[in-house]
Amino acid sequence: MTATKESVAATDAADERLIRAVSPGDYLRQGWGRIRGGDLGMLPVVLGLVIICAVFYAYEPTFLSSRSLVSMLLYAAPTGIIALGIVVVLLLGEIDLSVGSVSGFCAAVMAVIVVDQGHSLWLGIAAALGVGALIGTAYAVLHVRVGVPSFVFSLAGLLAFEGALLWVLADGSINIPRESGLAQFARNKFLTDAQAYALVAVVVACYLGSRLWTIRRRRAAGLTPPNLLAVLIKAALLGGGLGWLTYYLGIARGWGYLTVLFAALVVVLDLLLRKTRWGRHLFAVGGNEEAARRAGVRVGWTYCSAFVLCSVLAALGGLLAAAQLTSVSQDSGTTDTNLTAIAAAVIGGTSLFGGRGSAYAALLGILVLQSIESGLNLMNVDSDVRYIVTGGVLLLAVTIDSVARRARSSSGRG
Amino acid sequence: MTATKESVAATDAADERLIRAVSPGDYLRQGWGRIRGGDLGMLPVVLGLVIICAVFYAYEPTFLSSRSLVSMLLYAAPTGIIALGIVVVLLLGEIDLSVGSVSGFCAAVMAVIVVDQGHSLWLGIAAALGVGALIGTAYAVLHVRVGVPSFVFSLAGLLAFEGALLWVLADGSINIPRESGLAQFARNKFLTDAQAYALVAVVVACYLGSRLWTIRRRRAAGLTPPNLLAVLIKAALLGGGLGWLTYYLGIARGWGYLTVLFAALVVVLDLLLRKTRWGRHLFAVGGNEEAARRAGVRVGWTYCSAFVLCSVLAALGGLLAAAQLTSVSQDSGTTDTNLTAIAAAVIGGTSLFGGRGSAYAALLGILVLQSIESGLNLMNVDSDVRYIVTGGVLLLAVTIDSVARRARSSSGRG
Amino acid sequence: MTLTAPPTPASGTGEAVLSLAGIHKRFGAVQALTDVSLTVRAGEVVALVGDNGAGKSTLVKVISGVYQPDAGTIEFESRPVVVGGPAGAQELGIATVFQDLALCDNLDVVANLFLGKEHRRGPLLDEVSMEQEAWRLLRTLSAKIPSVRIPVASLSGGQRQTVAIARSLVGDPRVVLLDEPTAALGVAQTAEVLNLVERLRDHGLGVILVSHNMADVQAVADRIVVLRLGRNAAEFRTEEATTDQLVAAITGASDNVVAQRAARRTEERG
Amino acid sequence: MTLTAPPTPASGTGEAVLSLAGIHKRFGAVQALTDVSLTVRAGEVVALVGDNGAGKSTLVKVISGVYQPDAGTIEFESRPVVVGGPAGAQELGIATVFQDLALCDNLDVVANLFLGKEHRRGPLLDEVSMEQEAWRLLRTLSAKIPSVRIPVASLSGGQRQTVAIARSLVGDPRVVLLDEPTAALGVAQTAEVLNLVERLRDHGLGVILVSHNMADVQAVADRIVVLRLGRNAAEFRTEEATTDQLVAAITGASDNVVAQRAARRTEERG
Amino acid sequence: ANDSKSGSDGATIALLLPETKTTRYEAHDRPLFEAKVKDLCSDCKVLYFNADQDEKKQAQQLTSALDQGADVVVLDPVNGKTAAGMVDEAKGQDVPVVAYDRFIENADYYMSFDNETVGKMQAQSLVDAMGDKGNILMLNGAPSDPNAAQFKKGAHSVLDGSGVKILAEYDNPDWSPDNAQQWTTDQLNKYDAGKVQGVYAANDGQAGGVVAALTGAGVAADKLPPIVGQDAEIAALQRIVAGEQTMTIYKPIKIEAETAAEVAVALAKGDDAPAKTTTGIDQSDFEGVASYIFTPIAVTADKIKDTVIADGFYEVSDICTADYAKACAEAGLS
Ligand SMILES: Nc1ncnc2c1ncn2[C@@H]1O[C@H](COP(=O)(O)OP(=O)(O)OP(=O)(O)O)[C@@H](O)[C@H]1O
Ligand SMILES: Nc1ncnc2c1ncn2[C@@H]1O[C@H](COP(=O)(O)OP(=O)(O)OP(=O)(O)O)[C@@H](O)[C@H]1O
Ligand SMILES: O[C@@H]1[C@@H](O)[C@H](O)OC[C@H]1O
Ligand SMILES: [Mg+2]
Ligand SMILES: [Mg+2]
Repeated sequence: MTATKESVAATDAADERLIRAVSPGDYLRQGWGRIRGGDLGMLPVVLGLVIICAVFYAYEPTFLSSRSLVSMLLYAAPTGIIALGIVVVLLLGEIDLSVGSVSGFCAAVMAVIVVDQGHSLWLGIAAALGVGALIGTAYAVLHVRVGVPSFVFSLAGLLAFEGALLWVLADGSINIPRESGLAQFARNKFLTDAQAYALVAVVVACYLGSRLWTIRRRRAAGLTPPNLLAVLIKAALLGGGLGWLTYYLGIARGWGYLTVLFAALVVVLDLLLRKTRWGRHLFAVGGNEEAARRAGVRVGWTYCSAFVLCSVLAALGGLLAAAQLTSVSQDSGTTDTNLTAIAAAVIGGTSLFGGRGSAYAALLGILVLQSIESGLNLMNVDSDVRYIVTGGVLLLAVTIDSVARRARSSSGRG
Repeated sequence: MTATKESVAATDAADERLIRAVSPGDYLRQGWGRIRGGDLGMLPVVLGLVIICAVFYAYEPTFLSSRSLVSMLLYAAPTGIIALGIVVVLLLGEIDLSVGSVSGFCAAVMAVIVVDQGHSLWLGIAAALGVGALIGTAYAVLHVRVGVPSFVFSLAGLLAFEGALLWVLADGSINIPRESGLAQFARNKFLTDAQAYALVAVVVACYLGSRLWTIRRRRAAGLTPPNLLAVLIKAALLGGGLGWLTYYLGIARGWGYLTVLFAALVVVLDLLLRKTRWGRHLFAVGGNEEAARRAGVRVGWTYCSAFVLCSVLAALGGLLAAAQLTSVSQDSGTTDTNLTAIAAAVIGGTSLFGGRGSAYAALLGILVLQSIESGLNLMNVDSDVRYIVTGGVLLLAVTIDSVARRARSSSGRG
Repeated sequence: MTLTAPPTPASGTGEAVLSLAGIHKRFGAVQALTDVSLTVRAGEVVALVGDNGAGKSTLVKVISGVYQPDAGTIEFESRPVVVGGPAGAQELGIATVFQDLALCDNLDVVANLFLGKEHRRGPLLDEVSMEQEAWRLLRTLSAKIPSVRIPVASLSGGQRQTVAIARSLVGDPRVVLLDEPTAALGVAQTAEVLNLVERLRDHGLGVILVSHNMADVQAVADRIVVLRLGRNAAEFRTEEATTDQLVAAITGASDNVVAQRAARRTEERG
Repeated sequence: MTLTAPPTPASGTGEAVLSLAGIHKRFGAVQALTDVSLTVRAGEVVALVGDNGAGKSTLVKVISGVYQPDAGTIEFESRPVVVGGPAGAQELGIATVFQDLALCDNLDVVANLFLGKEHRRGPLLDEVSMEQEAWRLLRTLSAKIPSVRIPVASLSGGQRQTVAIARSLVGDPRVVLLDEPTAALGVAQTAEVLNLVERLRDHGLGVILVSHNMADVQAVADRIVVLRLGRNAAEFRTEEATTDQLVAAITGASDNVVAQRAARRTEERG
Repeated sequence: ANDSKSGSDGATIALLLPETKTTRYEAHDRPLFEAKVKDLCSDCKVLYFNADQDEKKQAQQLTSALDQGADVVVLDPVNGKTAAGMVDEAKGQDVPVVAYDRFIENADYYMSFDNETVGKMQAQSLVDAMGDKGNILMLNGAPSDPNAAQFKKGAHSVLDGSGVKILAEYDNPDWSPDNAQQWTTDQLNKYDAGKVQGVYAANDGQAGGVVAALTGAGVAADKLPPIVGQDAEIAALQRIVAGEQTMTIYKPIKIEAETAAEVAVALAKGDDAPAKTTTGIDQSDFEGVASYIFTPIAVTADKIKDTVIADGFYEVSDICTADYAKACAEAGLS
């Protein structure tokens, strides 16, 4: 049977079992079908976030004030950066329990070099990131050469680097001068309105440009191109959303450099994960290590890069957290930082078993956690209530996602 | 080709590719081959434990004194019991981050009922275990019906039950009377020498009896029976080892009831896991949930039983820890209990990915952790050194296991 | 199941044990099954054939309760049923050998064979009787498995498939679904499985056999149902269909690569 | 690899590209391979046959660097080599289709096809050219895959196998190892794969084909090597061997279940 | 354990401290205590333990100390209220217990700065600095730390009767400075920095977080409202010098540690504890326990020199690093 088709279908749309979308109506219908089928990507978590925000807003409208948003975005950044590293490691099905200690220790190294010993800030930062890289390398060796499970060596690291932090800070906490470049960057630097809108324009232009280019190339290759209208709508939404956010944050202090750095890291990591060979290999090893090895992927290097990236990001996060707080203490990085970073990645939808996750998971997850924390801060409740509500809200945010996933699997996918 | 064999081989030993062991020499040779091939089961971790003990002993001989062993075994028990529950959950490839909070909360419930409200001890214990069971059931519903990942709901539980603990203990800590049955059980009750030796005899007799019975049945069924000599040697070693331990502990206070309870739970859980349908299904679901479901295993119930068991064991561990400490406070169960229990299971060789582990893993793991802690307590060092050394020793203990496993996988198994 | 009692030959004369009508199943953007019907009678072997991706395994999974159909009805022994899940299908008496085998890699052969149907003595598992029975089942299938106490992960492809087939014989099924049971089997094991299928039929069970091997299909099937691109494409009584007709129905064209290849080879050889 | 250039027929006339001698491999208590030898010449198709668990896949994995042999030597183009790992084997020019397929279930068809050999434009992946090439490869194999942008986990058994075969054609191999490549394939796809094997031979590649299908083996192989219980059991030139001889060599007895079944059927029908 | 009671040779003294997150314990308490013991009894052995804020670990450490033959135990409990069980265990083996820094009801001796007094002094300083009017934020210690409750109680006893109003109050898990910073920032988003005329922070770590939050919200460093803390950390003294923090509580640890050493050595030798120590403290009775009570000192910029510096607790150079040189000069520290 070779049914006569009205037009020659693109190579990838030729199979007659495919339910094709042609008209905008088809797209809408397909989108609705996807929502019903539970194929929603990050939508449910976003929904969870929206509900959390709405509830807190109803209770205390300052929760969504420009000022409050600006500071929430600033505070979310350091742990968010650490969570990015965790996403990478989780993609491999591994874990790093030591990111908190590593972040604290590296920050302390920087503080000692810069504040106590009076060396230059750059040297301090380089040393801290270098120590992070070394730690990651050591982990990689333990994992790849010796075969120690990551849970165990990172648990050992959690303890050892907490000890190292105490040792480095033998004389107690160190204040980082508020005028130092790092503290300024993390606390006082904000994009001007012009810069912010220019940045938004660049982002939208890049998005649109790359999509149009894809349309062109796919059409030339005889493959179904993305729908032009959909691309234009998405670009408009992106531009509108970012533009509005810029306006709204601009009422207060605007986009902090720190926030922009975090956002940039998310976007870059997302590109690395989705568009480069390295990212592809990360997913492959996380999905089926043996298959990846047989396909010739250098599995050892993949692990190594992931552990090193995770530790370096942990060090960076630690530096920025210290800069934000303008001090390093024995407490730096230890309290809950691990759990928060891992939780952010998981809440955003990264699997603990490897092979599934994205850079945006870290972003979304940390926003959920940060808004719960800030919301509860504004509500001034007793700590017992605070704990219970935090647990409850967290569960709620993720349950929406789980219910959606459930719908998806009962309709036969994933 | 049907080669003539000297004797008719048992059904399960007929394949000519099998390298058979007949004489004692063969067994030794096979054992040596296994050691070289890295197929050592728990031996490497035991070796790690022995090395740790040897080093601490060299540094401070009181480390292995009878007194010190008796107290180490007592202190290891409550967290060890919690770790048993963790093993069950890990076997399914799930995790429970909330065992610490649950243990503290349940202990507080007991304390409030018994000490504050003056009800009977049994009621308090029943209530605490009941609360544990309820929590487990709630987890199971979230997992099986709603599909929330266990990492997330147990994280929510970790927070919520910490809040609940603070709420129950609104007036601060509660001291448990040292004369109460529970405190007596956990602190002051020890087997008499006669009881202890009788117990050892019973254990050895059960072991020997069941092995001899197996030999008989397998022979009758035409299957290779276990080697009689090997069984006798093992029984002798078991009897000798336990007997000597009983003698040595007897120099101090002997076997504490609490220690015996923990040991009994380990043995019972081991039997449940290896010899019952429930245990078989646990391994099956942990190994391949979909395959188990298709084989008709009631997967939902399996999850449910595991979460309930884990929470009940956490509650029990919490009660015993409180009894041992003769108090419950806001701090109960919160500090590190989760991580210690999970680490014990993992160090003992339980996989975080499900399908591999044993009850003895919890025992071995907690012994490793306890001896590191006790050993470092003897060394009079500052905390920074202590943390670093703890991390290092932990890594060392597990590295031996990993190296052995590596040998195994390079010889083509696992 | 012990198929040693003298058989009561009953080739397809029984009434329908299982019949499906109007089955639809969609996965995301792919319509895997469209309005599919199928009937099996007691003592009948129905072969289900079709190209890769035709929807055979999806149909098997619908019958065995792994997937819920989007639309359509299933009747078992003339009663409409809803197969809620694999456990439900087993209670009805439907045993399945899945194409992906669905074994627990971490368990040994015995544990896999008796999973969900363990022998017990009191509360404890009866390993000895299970092991004995395992060897018996494996011998019936001419399996070449050195030990039943190693994890199935370390078995060869054919050995794994044999274990999956043997498993479907544990218990007392009314209908047996075999999804490409001989794909990985050696010549001897394949012959044993075909023998087995005939024995099952002779004992009055309904058998659905999915296979790409036309010779095997023609050797054991009573009826052949062809699926193409998720639809019923044709149905033959075995005696009536030639291999060429079957291949044409499967590929949807009488001028297909199989025919071309055959023609070329005949040409070459002379 | 684009096999469109006019072929240079060279049936088995080349020198040995790959030769193994005295290979031993033991797994725990099971001796999987004992003193096995094998040689493939350029432009030659060697079929490796044997019963389930005979050691065929183990041998394939030894060649492709997945397992290290306990003893024995491997020569590639007359130089002794140590195949350190799968990456090493690929660098030598050995492409393998594994029996267990070894696909990454979480990645889509395109990603799996080009894993380790991704097309790039600057630092970024060139998805468009990979997708285009993927469709081309799949068409060569008559694959019936609705979309190359779905995770391979959701493909049917035969579709997955087609992906694995297509993958071995990416790059520029000298020797291709196919471990039961047609086990799950439909009739048309099987014919395409057999065509492909012949094209590979005609282009001067060495091919090792593992299969349980004697008809296929006899159709494309130049030489047939039989393993039994982990040892070299027999070797035939294809023209010299009858199916019965092959089966007898595989099962180790001329009075085997296959022969019995054939006899019984002839009797019944005859 | 009881054999060496009679002579001075080989007496063993166990020192159990509660945690490591505060600098004092390992940087000051332990070395001062050990040095004094060495001074008083050259062949006495000190066993040292730190419980990392974990009650259970501390119970094990006590057992361990007794197993090693401690003759006297100096115990700074993680949780004073639940430490009775530990005291009992020691007493069961005839080993006397000195409750150090935190009160235990059944201890043989007790020595400390009174926690409620600390809270009162902090609050009083704050109220004074604010002229008894205005709004404050209140950051207490960890809800799981029983001492935190005592500081809180002391502080409330002053604040509740004063003219200042508490805008919002927070029990900070783990005393974490990060949490302090975030919570304060969130309050500033709610109340506006101008409305906050003072901040009670239970310790210096939190005070640091508060300063970071206020300056982060745009409050100029010289316009910061009065902020109080405790512990006399270097970082806090630097802030005080720079005018960013009003006061901290200095507990002259030297006196505490040396008194403890003196009492412990006496007990280890089988003697009675002195009625008046060589450090000049009289034994008194605190809730039925023989006690030595020290006075905590409120340290403001002008008092740094006479207190922490004079005691040798810190060198001027520790505090007056390059970044604070100017402020130090202005405050008359050099
Ligand atoms: N879980 C799933 N998610 C998405 N698509 C699926 C899923 N299962 C099957 N499909 C699609 O449905 C179609 C039919 O698949 P099915 O496995 O039933 O084929 P089949 O006839 O068994 O083929 P084969 O002979 O290759 O085994 C295929 O195109 C496949 O891609
Ligand atoms: N990783 C392993 N661990 C233990 N035993 C193994 C392992 N791999 C293979 N074996 C054993 O080695 C023998 C040969 O297996 P192999 O997979 O090579 O067989 P095969 O000839 O490919 O069989 P089939 O036709 O079934 O695919 C089998 O008995 C198998 O149980
Ligand atoms: O000084 C206090 C201490 O008493 C408390 O227990 O922990 C926090 C410290 O700042
Ligand atoms: Mg199929
Ligand atoms: Mg094979």
